[in-house]
Amino acid sequence: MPDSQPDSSHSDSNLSQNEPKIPLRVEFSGGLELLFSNQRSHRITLPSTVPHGDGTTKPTDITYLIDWLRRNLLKERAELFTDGATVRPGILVLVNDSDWELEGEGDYQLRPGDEIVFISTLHGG
Amino acid sequence: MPDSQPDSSHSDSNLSQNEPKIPLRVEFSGGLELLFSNQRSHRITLPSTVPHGDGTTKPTDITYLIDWLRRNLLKERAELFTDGATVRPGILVLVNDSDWELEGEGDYQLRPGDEIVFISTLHGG
Amino acid sequence: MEPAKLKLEDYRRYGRQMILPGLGLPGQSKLLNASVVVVGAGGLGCPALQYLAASGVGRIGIVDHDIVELSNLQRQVLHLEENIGKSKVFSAAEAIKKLNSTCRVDTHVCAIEAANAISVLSTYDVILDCSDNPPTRYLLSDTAVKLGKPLVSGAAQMFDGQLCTYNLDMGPDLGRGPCYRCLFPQPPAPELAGSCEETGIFGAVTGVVGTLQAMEAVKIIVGMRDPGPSMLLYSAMELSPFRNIKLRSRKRDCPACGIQGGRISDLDYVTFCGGPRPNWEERGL
Amino acid sequence: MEPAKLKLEDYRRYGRQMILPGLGLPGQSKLLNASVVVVGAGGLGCPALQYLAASGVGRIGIVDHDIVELSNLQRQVLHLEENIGKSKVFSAAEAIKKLNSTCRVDTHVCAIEAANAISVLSTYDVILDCSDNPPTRYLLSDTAVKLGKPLVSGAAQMFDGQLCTYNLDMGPDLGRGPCYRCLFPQPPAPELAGSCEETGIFGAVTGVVGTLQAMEAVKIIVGMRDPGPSMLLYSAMELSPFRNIKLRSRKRDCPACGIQGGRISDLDYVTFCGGPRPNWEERGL
Ligand SMILES: [Zn+2]
Ligand SMILES: [Zn+2]
Repeated sequence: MPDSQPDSSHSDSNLSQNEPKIPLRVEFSGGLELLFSNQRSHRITLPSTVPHGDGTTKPTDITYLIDWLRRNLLKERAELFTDGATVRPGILVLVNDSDWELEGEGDYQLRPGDEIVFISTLHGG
Repeated sequence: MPDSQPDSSHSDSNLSQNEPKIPLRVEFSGGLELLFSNQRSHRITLPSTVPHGDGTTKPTDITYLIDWLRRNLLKERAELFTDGATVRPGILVLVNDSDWELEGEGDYQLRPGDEIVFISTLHGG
Repeated sequence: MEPAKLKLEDYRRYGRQMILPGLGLPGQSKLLNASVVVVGAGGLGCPALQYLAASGVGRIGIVDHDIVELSNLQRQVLHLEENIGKSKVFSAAEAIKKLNSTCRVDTHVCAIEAANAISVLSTYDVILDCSDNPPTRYLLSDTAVKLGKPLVSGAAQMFDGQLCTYNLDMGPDLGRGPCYRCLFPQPPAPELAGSCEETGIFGAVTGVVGTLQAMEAVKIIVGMRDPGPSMLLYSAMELSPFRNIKLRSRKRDCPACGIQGGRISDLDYVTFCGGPRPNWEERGL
Repeated sequence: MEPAKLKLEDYRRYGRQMILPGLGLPGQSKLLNASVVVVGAGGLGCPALQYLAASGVGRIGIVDHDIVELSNLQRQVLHLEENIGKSKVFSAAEAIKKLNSTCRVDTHVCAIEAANAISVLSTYDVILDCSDNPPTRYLLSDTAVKLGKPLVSGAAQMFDGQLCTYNLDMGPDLGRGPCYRCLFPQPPAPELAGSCEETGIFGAVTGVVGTLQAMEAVKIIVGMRDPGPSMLLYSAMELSPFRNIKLRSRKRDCPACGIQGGRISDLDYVTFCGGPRPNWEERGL
């Protein structure tokens, strides 16, 4: 299953009944929520393994989540959220209230119940 | 093993190696920490079942924890912490950030990793 | 609500908040038509009054019987050095009128007591407990229950603070949230209920809690407050300084707000809380 | 530190905080001998200045080039209506001197720019970022790194706030914590970096964050701040409004504070952040 498969193929509703699933809470703040239907909190479910290159699979990680969000939840202006395979600089990613740099960044393997937060730095005063 | 056993019998160090244990984090605030060596945060380990009346046992609950704290950690003036088998009125008990009234009060059965907080209401301004 | 009442100057003054989603012109109209009473013009009351006035609450009441002292100034940021010796109520009223002369400010230079609580508090929409002693806290809660008004209660001591809204209307199906007595049916041991004079208090701690009290009042007035009962704990010196707690519902057997409520009309609040507390000022602290 | 310098009046004024465990006479002496500069006398700077002055910080600098406008008053609580049209720095200085005439207040009526940042900020112990735009935030961080000083950074927008201390000395073994550039090597998309004029701001939100900035500065000065890198997020409308985040360490490849740091001395900060932003005031908002 190549990664260029249509967006809907990886969405919640298409998971088979028997495949292990990872329920997640995803939050956007600092203005990023404006790109996601102006909704801060989202509950999604991902498969526990995902396609990775030539017919192989990998455990679902944050890099996959970012791509999934871009393809499935993002409503506008992808360039404000992603930059290549990662998030745009200026966005902080949190894994259960820790900076993702402490957790392996994009390689962090998602676990059921994880809360992943994307925040854009604020500037007002 | 009657409940009137000397205090040290239920303490951490006396647990047998094979008995299941419940590690807990206990916090005191709002002035209650003054009764507990002026230390807010404590890590303790309790056995998973405890004596209950005539030779029977019960799963370790908050009522047991309160009694254990009174007998093992409290340094002074027990009447400011307990009232009979429960806490003194005016003290709020929290189970993982929820009011214990939502969790069964003293009958709540402790689980490994639980955080139990005792707070006294503040009055200053 | 009569949105048409806003003047051009109001649009200029409140524009930064009127463009906020969920607030807008309807929210600003609610604020301008609302009344809030702040009991205690001390460490909590000062920042609360500032932000209530700045946001455009139409009528603000201030209740206090104390005078400004030098020892207040490390936290009571509305009171200027030149007002030492004057009434806290007048000092605070003067200060917030200079911030926003369009607010109506009502002054109550008195201690709040069982005899006057209903008459002083009854004309306001929201009550802020910025007091500093257990008897007043029980009296304010019992009075808020009798009047059917929300009570935004703040407290601070040393480096810790607590914030909770009592008796909040949770909507037609759910009735009202718990009152202070539902949570604390009896007062704390007097030994643990130290005053600011006795245990100390850091100014910015009252600043954070008092400002959050103003925020809570605004959320209630504009209808943006989630109705779930909760309490916020603040510990300034902890690495993770805030903790939000999910609270119980109203207790059916509460003597104040339960199904057999109103059983406390002739209570002596000071005796209930263990008698008068020592006058630490006179003891030279 | 010379504890003997405290006057009798200081004991009376600061007594409530001097009896706090961990603060005491040594802590108060440190505060009285400390200097803090607040960049921006707006929504964040006003409450920060209030509580810094009230707590007895010996010397306070205020940097701003703006004048007070009516639209500021819904959040900038030091500025009185009568000061509309006057310099924010003088308005704020006058206000905090009335709270505490024993503080020395230094005024810097200027915009902070690459050309003056070092000279304006170098004589202070702690820098507070109470500014309102990305170029100033990068400039303050780069300057704090060059000067080896902690930067207590606050930000607020709509109903949200962020608080983080950058370049904090974590002790002899650990060196300094991350700088702003370690976290945000590139500025946000200008489309997401709306100003207060554009996206709106609620006053009490800046009040909470600015007061917390003063608290952070005090903790750093008296040596009570846990050195672990962390950021506090505030969302006023959420049921659980605060979230504390554990942050990364300093990045070895950071262009400002990394092992090859100092590579940014001739940066045009405004261009780096996507050019000047529109003047919303002139557009009539
Ligand atoms: Zn009740
Ligand atoms: Zn850096």
